[in-house]
Amino acid sequence: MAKLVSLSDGVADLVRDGDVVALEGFTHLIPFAAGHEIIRQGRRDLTLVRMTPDVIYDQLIGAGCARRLVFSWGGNPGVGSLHRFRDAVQNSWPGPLELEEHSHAGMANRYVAGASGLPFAVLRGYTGTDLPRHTTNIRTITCPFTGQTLTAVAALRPDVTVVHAQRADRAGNVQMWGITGVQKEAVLAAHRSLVTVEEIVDELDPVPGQVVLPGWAVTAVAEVPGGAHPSYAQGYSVRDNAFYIEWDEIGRDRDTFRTWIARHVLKAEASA
Amino acid sequence: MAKLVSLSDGVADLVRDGDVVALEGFTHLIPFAAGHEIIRQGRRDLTLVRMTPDVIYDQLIGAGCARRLVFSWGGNPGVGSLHRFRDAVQNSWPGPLELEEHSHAGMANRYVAGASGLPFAVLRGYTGTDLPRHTTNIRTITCPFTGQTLTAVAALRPDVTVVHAQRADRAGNVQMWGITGVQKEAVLAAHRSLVTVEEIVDELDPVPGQVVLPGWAVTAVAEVPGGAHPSYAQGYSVRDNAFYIEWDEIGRDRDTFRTWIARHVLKAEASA
Amino acid sequence: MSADYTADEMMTVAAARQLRDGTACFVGIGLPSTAANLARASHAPNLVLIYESGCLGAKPDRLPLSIGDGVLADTADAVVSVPEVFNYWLQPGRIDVGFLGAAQLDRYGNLNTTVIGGDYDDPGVRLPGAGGAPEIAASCGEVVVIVRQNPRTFVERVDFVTSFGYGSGPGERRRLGLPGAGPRVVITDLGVLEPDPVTCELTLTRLHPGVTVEQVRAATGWDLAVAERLTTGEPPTRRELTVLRALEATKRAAG
Amino acid sequence: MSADYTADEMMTVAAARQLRDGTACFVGIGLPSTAANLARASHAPNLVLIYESGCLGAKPDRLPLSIGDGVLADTADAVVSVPEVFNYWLQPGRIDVGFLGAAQLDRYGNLNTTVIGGDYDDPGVRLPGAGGAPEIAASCGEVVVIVRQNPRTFVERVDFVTSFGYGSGPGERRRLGLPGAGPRVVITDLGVLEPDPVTCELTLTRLHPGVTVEQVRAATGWDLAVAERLTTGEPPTRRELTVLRALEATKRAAG
Repeated sequence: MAKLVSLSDGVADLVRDGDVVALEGFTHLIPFAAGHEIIRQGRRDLTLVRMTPDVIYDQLIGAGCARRLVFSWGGNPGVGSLHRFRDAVQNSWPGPLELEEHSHAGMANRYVAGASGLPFAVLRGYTGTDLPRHTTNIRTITCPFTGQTLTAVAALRPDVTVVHAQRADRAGNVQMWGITGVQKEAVLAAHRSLVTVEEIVDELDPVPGQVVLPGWAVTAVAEVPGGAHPSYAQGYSVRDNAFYIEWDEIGRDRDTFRTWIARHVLKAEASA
Repeated sequence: MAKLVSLSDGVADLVRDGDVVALEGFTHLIPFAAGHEIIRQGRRDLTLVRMTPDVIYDQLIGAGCARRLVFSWGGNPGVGSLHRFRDAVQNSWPGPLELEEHSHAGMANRYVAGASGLPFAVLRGYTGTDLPRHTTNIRTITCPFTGQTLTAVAALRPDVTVVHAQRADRAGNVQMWGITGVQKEAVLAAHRSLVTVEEIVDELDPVPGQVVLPGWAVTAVAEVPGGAHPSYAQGYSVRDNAFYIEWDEIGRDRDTFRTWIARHVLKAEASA
Repeated sequence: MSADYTADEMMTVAAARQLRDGTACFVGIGLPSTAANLARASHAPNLVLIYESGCLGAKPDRLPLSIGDGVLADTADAVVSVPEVFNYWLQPGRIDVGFLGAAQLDRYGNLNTTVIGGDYDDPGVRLPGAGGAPEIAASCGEVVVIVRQNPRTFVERVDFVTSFGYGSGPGERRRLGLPGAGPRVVITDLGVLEPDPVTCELTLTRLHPGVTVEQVRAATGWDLAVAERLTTGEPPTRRELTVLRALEATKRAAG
Repeated sequence: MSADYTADEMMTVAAARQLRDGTACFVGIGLPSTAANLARASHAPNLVLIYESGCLGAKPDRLPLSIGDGVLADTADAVVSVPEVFNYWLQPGRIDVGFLGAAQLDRYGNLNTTVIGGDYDDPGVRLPGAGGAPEIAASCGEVVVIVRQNPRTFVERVDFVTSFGYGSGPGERRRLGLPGAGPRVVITDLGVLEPDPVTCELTLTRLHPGVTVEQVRAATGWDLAVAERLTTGEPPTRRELTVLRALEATKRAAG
């Protein structure tokens, strides 16, 4: 059964310097509060993994938590570019950021392989593109039945995956619904997992479209209402679109960024 | 969009002599009525595919529809053996039945590969067993990253898959819930598909645990209330367990079997 | 043997006792399902039952009639697809215990549920086949086998290896790269067999009350080894029998 | 150019017109999403919109703010996992049209959304990256590209092939085993380009009203071929503009 923890204890216990960390979410249910706690606790040298690194990854990168990024699309969803991400790649600020870059199909299958206990996954992907030139984690494989050449990608096994969900019960069973992206696979692929939830309830009433992660497959659960803000938690909150637009300005300038992090992250208390 | 058809038209159009046919279901939502229609229409030389061939496959085999069976577990679920299946394998009655035999994990992954447009799937499976000696559809494959040896199974691509579901709407969107087994994969792996449903409704109200197959991914839908009997359709009917027990007696004897088929299948009308 | 309970009841109770509370158990239908549900209804209320139909954490209040019984879906923590239960849950080694039956079992715990007698293409008896068993036997942390003991079932070498136990002896599982530890214990209607830690050969380690070593040897198709420290098990408690009989009654009621 | 509509509106309307009713379309966010929703709200009410967030058959009544907007899940026929949308729906070739934008596009319809200038490890401009595009470009029946035309964007050869068009010319897609036909049409703010049936080179086939060939050539970084039968497109209809502006207003309202 998953342990019920505070956000600060959960991050302290489960996210360590140098870890491979996936904070997943597909514009819905982004674990912003957990990302802020990682910044507050000053984690360093992380390999950040995510299909769609967005504003929270921009913040983690700008705050100097990351050494490496494994991803398939890095942007401010619906708005534009991530300026801290760009500044790290183009100007090594606040430090160099190594990249390992994939397509969505490749990343999704890498999580699937990790969740399945397999060392690799097979797909039709990357063909004709320049992506395979820049990583050894994309190779070819021959079908033993037809002789066809396909693409193989190495499994992803994060040290820890962090996701946000709508609810959990007291046994740590986690329930999420709406767009649930690759979160199940990311949790199952990881050695440890931390799930922040909008609320902990006595009973998880079934909801259409739900994905349930049994408590025995999750390491820890923290109740963090609003933990997805400025993204949204379907049934609980709506996207704060103004913030995403505002972030384009905040993230553009190093000093503005530092001031924002100091005020809104470092000086804030963990919400749970 | 799926066509709405009668069961007899659906089977006449989509199931042809010599086809590879999967009637899937995992003790829940077994397409019995469609199987009976296949018997009534006198289909021959079918390669029947299913993870868990049960009473309806016993009936199809005993009625002489099948030339070959691709499967992983053939039994009367919760009761015992299938006597028509046994008689075909042991005594070639009413004709010889070729077998291709797998494990559940292997069959499930063969459907996944078919649904994914891949020629094969990779799993940890069959290792140390005698199963790979009897088919060429199980081979080994080497991980291009780690050098580990794993198992590869060939994709399944039925000519037609038949499943039963609770509901469809008039555009042919199909909704099923409860234990949904491998039905989505079996439909998506097939070149054609026929879905029988308990009812066709104007609007598919969302249901917890639902799997929805969009109408444009389904060939035809037929309304066949009770089409899963003696299995069950969660929310519509319960399993007729007495019939499964009774089948042990009916199926045991060739004449009893023929009499039962003549009375309950051949002389019955298609229910829709 | 006491008149208070049957040999099958003793077997089911002994099997249930093998399941520790809080572990996750992959359950086949029939005897394994009965024993696992008995465990959950008695000493192991937090036993996580996993059925290959995709039901994770099923908590049936009656014995399911099949691995796809609606009561499993209704009471499960999560219902997932069949590919998912094998790929995401069984294959990576998340399940502690695989609970299997068999039509034939041999000296090294290999299991046969495929064909008996003749050869594969022209078998004496055609059995249902593999189902989930090969990968359950390979990938669960350990395997518990429950099977009635007689010389036709307990054979020197199975006619067909459906599920791998220890092959022909020590080291084979490791050589094949099988992640799980293999059959830890075999529960029969006569007693309990465990693999010898050195030879991997199934060895009689416990007798059910009232059963003799000679009876067990007579019911075994190979020259059965007997542990130096052979013990005798506890008979079913009143409570175990009450719970088991209540469970069995739910199944008869549904018939 | 008429004062009645902007060049971007003309581009979006022209792109929407490329989508046939009843087909399934894999939609990226931004211009593709706007054009696809315009098509669905006007001439193609049965257009099936597929978003990489797992929403199949989304029917939003406002422009989604991102590919993971809740309105997509709320109105979809089915919401599936991200691995499923790529593996079960895109990869097998079930989607008729892939609708993509790009930061750079070349003579042979190859698309770049990764890096511009410098080299990969020390780029001039770091772009968001591939997302779903490489496999959308490979596996959809055909690809429609929507992109504003200027010499920095329309280049002889992309700095990085994120999504494969026709490579260096005819036959390459087949040699690589790519199942889809590739970019069928490129819609810009100036006109329409289509691959030459023989050379696969993108060729100007249609001008938007009021645009000249010289303007388009000046906005293209290679020596642009012009079709013998160059046509001029129809301006947006009153209804197209009304629907488009109403859609855009929903997005501003949400901002």
